[in-house]
Amino acid sequence: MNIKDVFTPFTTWSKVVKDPVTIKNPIGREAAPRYRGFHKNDIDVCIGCGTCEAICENQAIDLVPVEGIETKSGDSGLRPRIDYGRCCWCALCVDICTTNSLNLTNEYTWVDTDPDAFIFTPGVDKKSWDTKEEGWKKPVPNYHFYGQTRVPMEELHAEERVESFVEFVKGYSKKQAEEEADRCVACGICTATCPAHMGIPDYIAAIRNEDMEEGMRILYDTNPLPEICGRICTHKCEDVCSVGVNGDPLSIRWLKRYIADQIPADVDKYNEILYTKDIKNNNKKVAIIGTGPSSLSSAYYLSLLGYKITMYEKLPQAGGMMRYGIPEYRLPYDAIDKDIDYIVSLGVDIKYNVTVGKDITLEQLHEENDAVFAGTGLHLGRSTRIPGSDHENVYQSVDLLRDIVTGAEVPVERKVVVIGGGNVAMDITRSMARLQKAKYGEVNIITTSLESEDIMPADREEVVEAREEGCTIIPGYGPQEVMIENGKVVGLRVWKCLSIFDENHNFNPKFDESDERVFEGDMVIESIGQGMDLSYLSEDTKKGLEFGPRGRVQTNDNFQTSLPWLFMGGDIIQGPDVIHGIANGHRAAMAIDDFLNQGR
Amino acid sequence: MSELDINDKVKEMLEKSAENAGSKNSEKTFVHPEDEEREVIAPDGSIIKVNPIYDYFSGKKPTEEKPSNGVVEKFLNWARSESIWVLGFGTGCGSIEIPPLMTPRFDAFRFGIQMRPTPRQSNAFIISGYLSVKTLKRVIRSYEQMPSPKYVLALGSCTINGGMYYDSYSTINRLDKYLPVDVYIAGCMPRPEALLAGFMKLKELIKEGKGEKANEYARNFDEYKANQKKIIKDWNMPDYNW
Amino acid sequence: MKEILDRITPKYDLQDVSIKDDLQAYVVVEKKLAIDMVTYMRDYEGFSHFVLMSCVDWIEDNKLQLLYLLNNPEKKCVIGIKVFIDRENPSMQSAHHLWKQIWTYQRELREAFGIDFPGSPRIEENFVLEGWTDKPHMLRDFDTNKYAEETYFPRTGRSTNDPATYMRQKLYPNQPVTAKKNKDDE
Amino acid sequence: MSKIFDFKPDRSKYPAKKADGTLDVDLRSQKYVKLWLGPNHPGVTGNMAVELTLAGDEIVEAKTHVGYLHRGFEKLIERRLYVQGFPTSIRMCVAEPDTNEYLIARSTEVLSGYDKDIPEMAQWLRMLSLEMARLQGLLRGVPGQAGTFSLGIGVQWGVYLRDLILDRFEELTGARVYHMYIIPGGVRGLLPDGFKKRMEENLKEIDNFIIRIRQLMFDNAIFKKRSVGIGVIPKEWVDLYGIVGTNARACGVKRDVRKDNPYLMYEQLDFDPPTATEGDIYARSWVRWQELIQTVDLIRQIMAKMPEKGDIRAKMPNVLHWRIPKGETYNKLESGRGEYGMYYVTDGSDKPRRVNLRGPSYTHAIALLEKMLIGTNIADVHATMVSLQTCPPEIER
Repeated sequence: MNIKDVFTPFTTWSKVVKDPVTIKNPIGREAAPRYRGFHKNDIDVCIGCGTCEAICENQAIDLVPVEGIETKSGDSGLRPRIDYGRCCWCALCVDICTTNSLNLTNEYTWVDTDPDAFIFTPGVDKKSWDTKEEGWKKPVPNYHFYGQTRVPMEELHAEERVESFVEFVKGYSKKQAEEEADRCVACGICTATCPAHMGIPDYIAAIRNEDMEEGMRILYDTNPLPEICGRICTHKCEDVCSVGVNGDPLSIRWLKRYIADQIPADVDKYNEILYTKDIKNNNKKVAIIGTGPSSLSSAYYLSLLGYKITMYEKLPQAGGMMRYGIPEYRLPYDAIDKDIDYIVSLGVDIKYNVTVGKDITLEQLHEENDAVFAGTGLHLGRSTRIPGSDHENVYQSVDLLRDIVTGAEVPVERKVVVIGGGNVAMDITRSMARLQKAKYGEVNIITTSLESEDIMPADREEVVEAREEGCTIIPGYGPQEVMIENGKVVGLRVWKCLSIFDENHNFNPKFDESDERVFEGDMVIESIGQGMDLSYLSEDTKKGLEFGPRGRVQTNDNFQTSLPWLFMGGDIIQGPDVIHGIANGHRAAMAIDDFLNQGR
Repeated sequence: MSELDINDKVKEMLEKSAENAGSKNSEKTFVHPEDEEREVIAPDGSIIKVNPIYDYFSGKKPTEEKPSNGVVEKFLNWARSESIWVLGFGTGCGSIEIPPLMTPRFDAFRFGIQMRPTPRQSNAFIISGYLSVKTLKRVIRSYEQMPSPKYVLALGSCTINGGMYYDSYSTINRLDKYLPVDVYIAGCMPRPEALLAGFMKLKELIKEGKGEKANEYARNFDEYKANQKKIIKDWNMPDYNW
Repeated sequence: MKEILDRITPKYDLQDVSIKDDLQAYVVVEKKLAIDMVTYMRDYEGFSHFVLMSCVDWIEDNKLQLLYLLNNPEKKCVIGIKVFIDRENPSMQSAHHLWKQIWTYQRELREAFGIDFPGSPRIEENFVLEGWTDKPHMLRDFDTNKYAEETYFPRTGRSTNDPATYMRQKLYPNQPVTAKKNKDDE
Repeated sequence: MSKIFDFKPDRSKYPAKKADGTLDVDLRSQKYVKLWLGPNHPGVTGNMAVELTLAGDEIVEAKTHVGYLHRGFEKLIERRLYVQGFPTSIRMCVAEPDTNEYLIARSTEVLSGYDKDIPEMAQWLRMLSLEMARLQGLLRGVPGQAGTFSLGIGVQWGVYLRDLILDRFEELTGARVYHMYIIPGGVRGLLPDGFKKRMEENLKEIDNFIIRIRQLMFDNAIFKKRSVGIGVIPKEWVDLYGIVGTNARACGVKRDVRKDNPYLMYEQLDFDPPTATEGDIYARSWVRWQELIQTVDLIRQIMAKMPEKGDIRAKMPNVLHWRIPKGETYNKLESGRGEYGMYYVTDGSDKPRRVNLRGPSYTHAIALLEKMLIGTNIADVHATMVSLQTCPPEIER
């Protein structure tokens, strides 16, 4: 220690002449652009999926109904309400937000005398910082709390798959399925959109937990045809998947298929897993017309309740449209058999090659049984009724598809034109492509539809895959005439379609006559929709029924017609698709049970 | 009495209190042996009964103080609002923002705010976040030792509804159950700027004559005490620490 | 690390030896040999820096796992010596004579897990809690959320909705429910 | 300068010891006084009480009381998902919160096997954030030592400069104190535009401060008088008491986790932990002051060496269902106060089984402090406590 040590500290006095560092007006000073301040939420973008609530470690977020936000498919109608008596401003809720609607602003001053005031619904309760732009947003790039991209499904290559009717989708492996299931945020928005209201997050959780048997039980709660649905469902759930808002939606359909595929095709095993080994018979009988999805579904749920079920099938095998309308490459027969065999094992009796109305009347069924369910589906093709459409080389897609399955001879020409833009049109297009490939070694099909590319009703992947297989798809043209030369079909004349519906939303297509094209073809296949065949209803029965628009039988919410013993469901009432049929069948089964147990 | 006798007596009493302490501990009464009611010998040899917890403090309940008349009260309120002396007791993590507040950058001194080392000189208490039960006991003692009128600022989520420690066995959830709070400031933790805004709000309240929480404490004293005693199991202190 | 383990494994009849990477290993030793082994590791193997003493409650096995974590400043490696003791009236030999800070850990474990270390100084004193009357707070069967809710008056008036359930109530309240089948019905 | 007043009590006579070796201090004998320092404490970040038994001005016994900031983190983290752990954990030490974030992230990554996947950019940003945290801790801590001797001016400067670093933190991480920046899998943001330039400006200011603080503290007669030869830690105590970090380095034991068990990218940085031999308060302050210089240098090195762009987070499982197989690990880093470690046990569920934090203060502030205080005066208690860089929240968690 020396004298220097006494004087050196005084050098700090040099600071006296420096400018002060004090901030003149610190209150309300702008925070950094990335600052994590108070919440704001774009409630029009938010879908109320509740992932913010799930990730909040402080239980600061509640989901509450908000006035003016309607609960609808894809939107729960709930919005997050945040308790600032809990929040720690970690912004995990922002980072996981599926819609990117929840953000933090860089506002940070909130002083109040009332402790109960610190609870608010961002976006609904107006706050001064709602208009602020700066603040914490989800970091970029490659910063995700759940997988953004779908695990790709392995498929046969286009050249390979067009060779045969072998199923080309390979299905997920265990690792792939678990990786895909891991992407689920378990919000449950999809459940409301699914016509059968399947417990989607629950069975996806079962995949994560590697508990396939539990997954199977969850599937069978609402859907007795998982193998079928896992392949050909129209997966409306995936359209509303919250993971899909920013990223690929979850492959819910493939995951369902994965669960069903893991259980071997063994009815004893099924019975063991689903606890259906011995069901008590309740001595009541129900007849079911048809063996399509709605019929099978109602048969299954009625069997569980102990009813004796007899099913009547016009064709030699069960499955209805699923077997006779959907090509094998999409839905192989062993998958159909697997689901149906289990339902049959519950004691369901299927009478094949019996046409109700011809071999047995509906009235007879009524007398022999306590109730009747009819799920007869749409098996009649609709015609375009354009000039030339009555030619023998103009076919209906349903008929051809059925013939392919039954093994009847199918006419295959070198050049084929298909009219229609739905999934059935794609099915026949791709089936014909396979037949052409087998017969001529090349594919030459033109498919045209009234709807333009963006509003084609067919699934996107169907269109893409059809093109991969060599089919030409030219949407947006309306057929005008089947051109016939020398008694032979030579092509289809079409006009460019400008609009399909008029301002009253009625079907009234408008064409641009100057844009005319001719699609060459030796045969034309019409696939513009199907009609129902209700010929099994006798005149007396028809009198007792009410009919709605387009010849549909009117039923109540439980698919009961005005004849209380007759229930109807499936494509003839709703749809057309498999999952609606399953949902109808389930609902009708419960209604039949209620109806028959009213006296109880 | 000779010195020897006194020593003997002391020894005897010590043994006795040690026995008591042993038996008391097993029943979990939480009173430290030194705080127990006992007899002591005065320098002159006489024996005095003492109860350290109650003898050294006033156990008297606090009373409401009526405001003065009109202009006088207004003047007093102005004076109070411009001299907020904060007790330097950082109870939780929010106190890390108090040094920046008090140093040149945010310089709270220019607003009449300063820290004091003892409750006897302070009139504002910053509860800077979570309060464990152990600290709450000290906070209550400190708060009660502050002269009226006194104000409480509560920082952060923790004081409002438990914050991120809502499920902790050790921290309280709602400060307003145990102490009357004037101003809440949201944040985890609030920035110094937000803290200053809170002080401005407090000044406003005082000027309007609404800074009457000390009277509220006196008015609802029994209720507050009941809540405090419910969670502070080892209540080895007087009921009011004045 | 490996050679050290090879040397001591037969000596102390170690079970369940796991090497994480070359610098970290965990071994399980019998209760009666534990303190002996810790002393040996300190005096002969150079593990002179005592890092941590911890406890894990394996309630499903009805065991408490004590951990002595030692660091070798020369070889820069860490060894965790694990001891399993009974969960009922847990007790362990005190190691306070080995390092000066161990009595603090033992005092904390006494309070947090209720483990007794006979002979450890100030073992009965409170460590972090004051006036605690419930069961030791770090045990798995002490439910802190329940305790907090019962004790600290959480603010009322909050309620939340599960999106799936709420949408069900709103959009399809009459959805049929299959009679839930389970094993018991079989 | 000779000592004006030299008090050397005869230790053989008092305080007497009982048969079991504990002190026989009878408060009622009127020879001793009991004094509680704390729990509100001006010198330490956080509340802690020291119960002193005094003979005159001399301390004959000291007992540390902690628990005033106890929140039961280790219990709370057991109730939270892996990704939810880091916002909770950082509150364990307010003085240098980033260390906790890193340990939680690192532990979960090691146990789930993702530790090799962390992008390089994220590693550099983690290191930057840790070094900035060390810097802001030192800016408070170094002049804080002077503060205990009532040299308040240093504290005023230090807190201002720390605030500048907090501004940079705010830009980078979105918060001033609780940054919540290091997340399992990576970090939560790239450097904002112009960050390096603004940081460099602040570092220049800090360079100036470092010189000033030397003049204020280390060339100061008062500071020397109050710190040289006081609060001495002998070298032998280092292992005996488990002393780590600057406290160990100040008595000549060169231990630094960054050097001994390098983590992140520290191997690519050029530095040598400063040491001293005396082991008193002055030496500890001196080591810390040199560390301040070194940290500024490290931040400059990091900013120069880090890549401009890159991924900030590895591809991890969905955080809502993230499960980690059964396992245990101990990870450590060098915080401003020394070896800071975390013992992390998982049991295969989606929540950790046990998380145990090893804060340096656990040994420094209890066993060591109680020993060091004996024989000193009341006025030296604060200085000793601060010189050990006591941080009570990490003791009680």
